[in-house]
Amino acid sequence: MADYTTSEMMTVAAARMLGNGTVCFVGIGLPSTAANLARLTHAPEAVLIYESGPIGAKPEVLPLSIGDGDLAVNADTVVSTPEIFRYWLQGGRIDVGFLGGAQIDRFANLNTTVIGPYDAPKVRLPGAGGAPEIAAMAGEILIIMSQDKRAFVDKLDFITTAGHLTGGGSRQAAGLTGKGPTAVITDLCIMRPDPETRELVVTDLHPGVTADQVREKTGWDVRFANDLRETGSPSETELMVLRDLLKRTAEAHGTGK
Amino acid sequence: MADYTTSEMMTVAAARMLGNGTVCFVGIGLPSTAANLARLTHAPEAVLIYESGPIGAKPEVLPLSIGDGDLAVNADTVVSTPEIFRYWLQGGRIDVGFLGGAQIDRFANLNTTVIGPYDAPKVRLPGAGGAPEIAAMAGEILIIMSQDKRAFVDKLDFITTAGHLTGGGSRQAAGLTGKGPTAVITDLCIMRPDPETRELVVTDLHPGVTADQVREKTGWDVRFANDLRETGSPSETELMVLRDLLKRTAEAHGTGK
Amino acid sequence: MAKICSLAEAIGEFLRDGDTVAMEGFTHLIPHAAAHEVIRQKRKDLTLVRMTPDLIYDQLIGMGCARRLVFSWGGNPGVGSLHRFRDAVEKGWPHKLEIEEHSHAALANAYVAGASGLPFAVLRGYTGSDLPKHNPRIKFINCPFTGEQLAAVPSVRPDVTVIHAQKADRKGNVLIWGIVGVQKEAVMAAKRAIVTVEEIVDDLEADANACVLPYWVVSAVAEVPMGAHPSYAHGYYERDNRFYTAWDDISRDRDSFTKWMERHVLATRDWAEYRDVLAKTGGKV
Amino acid sequence: MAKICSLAEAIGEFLRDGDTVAMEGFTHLIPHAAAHEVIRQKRKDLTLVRMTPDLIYDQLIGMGCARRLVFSWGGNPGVGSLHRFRDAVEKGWPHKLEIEEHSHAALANAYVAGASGLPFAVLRGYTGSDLPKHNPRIKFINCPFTGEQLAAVPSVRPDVTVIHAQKADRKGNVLIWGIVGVQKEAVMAAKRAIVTVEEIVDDLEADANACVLPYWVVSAVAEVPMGAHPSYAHGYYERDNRFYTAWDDISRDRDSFTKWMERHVLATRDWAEYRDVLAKTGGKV
Repeated sequence: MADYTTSEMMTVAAARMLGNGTVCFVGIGLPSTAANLARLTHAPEAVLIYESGPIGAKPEVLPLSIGDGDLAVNADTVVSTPEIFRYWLQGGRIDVGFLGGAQIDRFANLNTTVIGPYDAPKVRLPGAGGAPEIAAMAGEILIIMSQDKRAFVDKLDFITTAGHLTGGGSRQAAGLTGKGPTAVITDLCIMRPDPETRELVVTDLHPGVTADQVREKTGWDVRFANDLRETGSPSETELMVLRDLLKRTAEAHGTGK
Repeated sequence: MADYTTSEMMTVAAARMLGNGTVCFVGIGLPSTAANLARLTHAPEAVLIYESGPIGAKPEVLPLSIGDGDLAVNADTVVSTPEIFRYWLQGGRIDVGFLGGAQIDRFANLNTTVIGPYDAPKVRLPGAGGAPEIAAMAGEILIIMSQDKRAFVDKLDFITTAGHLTGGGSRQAAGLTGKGPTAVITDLCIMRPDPETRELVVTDLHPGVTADQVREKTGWDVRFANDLRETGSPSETELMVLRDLLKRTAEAHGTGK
Repeated sequence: MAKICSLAEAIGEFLRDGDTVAMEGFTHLIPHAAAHEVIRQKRKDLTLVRMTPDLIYDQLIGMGCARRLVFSWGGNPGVGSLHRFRDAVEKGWPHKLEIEEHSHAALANAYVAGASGLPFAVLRGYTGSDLPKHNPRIKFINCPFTGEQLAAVPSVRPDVTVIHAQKADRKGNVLIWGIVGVQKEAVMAAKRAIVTVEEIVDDLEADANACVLPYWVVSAVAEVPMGAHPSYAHGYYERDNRFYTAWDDISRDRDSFTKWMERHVLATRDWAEYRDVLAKTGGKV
Repeated sequence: MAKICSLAEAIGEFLRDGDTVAMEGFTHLIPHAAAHEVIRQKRKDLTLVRMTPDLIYDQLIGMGCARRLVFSWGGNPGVGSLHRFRDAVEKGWPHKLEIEEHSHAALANAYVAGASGLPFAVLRGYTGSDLPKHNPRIKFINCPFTGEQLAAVPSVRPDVTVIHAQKADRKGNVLIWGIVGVQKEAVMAAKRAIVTVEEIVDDLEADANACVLPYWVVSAVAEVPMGAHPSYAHGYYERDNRFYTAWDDISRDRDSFTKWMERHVLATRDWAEYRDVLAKTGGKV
């Protein structure tokens, strides 16, 4: 079996979640890498939508930013940004929203706004972007984030994007229609919301990762499923396609690596 | 001087009202004939917008319907119908709205909905189309209609499109922003609203038309301006261009004449 | 997810009795062939939505398919009245027709709201008009920031939208160009969408920002050449103005209308046969 | 009505101290040259509106042109933080910056409402988010038909919108293609519009349904080749990703930022000279 990094494992595990033919609203960065890996492996008919306007994007290399020209070139069509948010996202046409985030809590709420008080921030983060409405309106949400105690926190300073809010039926009660986050894919494991409490529970450990390692990197007292599974390690094809994609990308963007 | 019909006089008089460079929202039928005559004579830079989507339409022949292909061919651009009503009309980009109508009253309110009660109509007319919002949102409104007692009525059975409502400051009080109707051009005369009462007053009689003829064809006790003028008769150029346009149109549409 | 099939199959599978149906096309690309198929399959109790219910809805109304009409301008463009529409509204023939009447601006905005997944549309509209007195589905609201009064109408959300377009590719991606009207909004607002096209091609050859409807928002695509006649398809054929004029005579009288529909629509198998019959009769009853 | 002139004249005439200014372009076609000219002409007290205030607004904020920022995502895409934006928000350098913060969906809808002449936009948004707690310009309203709760935000109505486009013709009609973002809405929402273009041509050769802004909604057009750099212009040049990365270093420190801006922007006469200096310095301070 091939050697691979934890980051590769994360991307491959996330990519596998995307079904063929799925219409996916793709965030930039890790979500975009995973979504394109899916498209180039098991999900050739996945439809990738970026908030800048491309529908059915088929980039040759990964976009560095959400509106790279390569996203438009092979797309089925390119519409305006307002149309993306109005007719396509809010219109209920998206199956899966694929998001990243700076911080997440046990109910998969996301913070991308501030560390510290809003009016006197310790760290000012970029802000909401498309996330609040993607998380609200897409059929379901997949979140991909590297695991770290400063990222997986007990309490968010700011909820930018609602996941399962305070758990239980609170998401539905707030009037949010989509299923919300159905999985969080990290470099260590996969977490899924408990069917009742909606608290994130570790359901899959990546090969070689221990429960203690996950605990160390999680800011709350994280729970594990009774039938804890091991993630299948990346296949040679998955790794080859991913590495190829990243290599092409670095060459095209002149960003080295 | 050339011979001409009252209908030609009406079209020419209406066309003259359209300034060069004016952005004009054009209704089908008489308004479209007049607007295109203006474009082909003194107002080559008039921008004609049709509710079906063409912006800067330059039709070779007159459209029979509001969405004829010829409107799109030479237009500066063609947008969607919702965009026309949202960004261009409601967005405040229209200088002049050019309308026709089935019935008009002394305050230039228009009825294109029903004769008789709404729920048990004697005659069911086509309805509003774009008129209510054109009349509300365009900078000013020109109305072109053949004069007749059944069309120029004392009281409308139904106000489809607000002109000056009950006169005086009632239009402004209702929250309507544009100036409303500034002229009604008929086959007999030109009427304009009195600056105070906003009641239509005959300001210009077409050559050879008497005040009595106008009275006979008006369903209310129509007033005449103190400084009643005579409309300049159609020039040879105006007639030639108009006749040419109508001839080309009849040939192209195969609608004879 | 677009099924490439015959028009009869598309209507059979995706357009049902009692549906709210939008058939759109603003002079251009009016889906006449599809409407004939609805008549042939004897659909009933339909709520028909259309900004300009011209000949296409005159036929559906006269044949008794419609229970309710949502519209903003009902005439025979450039010709005059819609006699079947008027007969239904004025005299209740062939049966009573409920109407919900709007302005173009309101109905266009209602489609946009439907496409946008919103329950209502906001517009500057209807001020001073009598329409709100007769249509309870026009309300007025105030801007929460400025207090200004604005009109509100419920969004249009058809069970099925039917349009005609120039081209589709073999996956069912659809290209519309020229006067695009409100078709994209009508499709995006609907649960299901049926598209007839002039031709199915290997490659749409569409501009990056062209009006393309991806295959996964379309339920069925049927190739129906000349399927918009007497409306037109930009790049394919022109509007048949003579037919619009002829319709005035055909439709004026209940009997002649019924005979015409029987001979041309009910007695024909499909659009191709209709076109043959039409060529023979020259549109005469 | 579009004036064809130099960029300096366009900014000089149409963009004033205290204006609300939208500079749009979503990764693509960001009007960097125009922003430099605003800095050169030392505009101040601006309210800057932009969905993604990246390098272009980092420069304006760092140079003290902005009093207020309306935005929905402020980062250096693919690289990290905007250091000048953060310094202004976190430490008030060079002076305090008021912020009005939205989500992309809300701000995109606010532009649409502005373009549509409406005072506010309605969307399904912000549910469960803390943003409404900190932004009084986010409210909630109820649908007058269904009672559903929806978010409302005031429309964006800039005094002037600035965009970069691929082409204009000699009358000032503008063509944008590829990723068109929110530019049309930003122009239609504004009182005045300044457009820089890669080239002025005899004929736009635009598709019927292309994104064209007619000359009479544009105040000024200035030909500025490479005017979007380090952003890109589809069909002309690609995104300069190295510059975005380099900006992280240039802008991290107040001193190095100020020196860079002085050398590259304040000490140069125009965009052409800036491009020459940039080629010489290789972007180094």
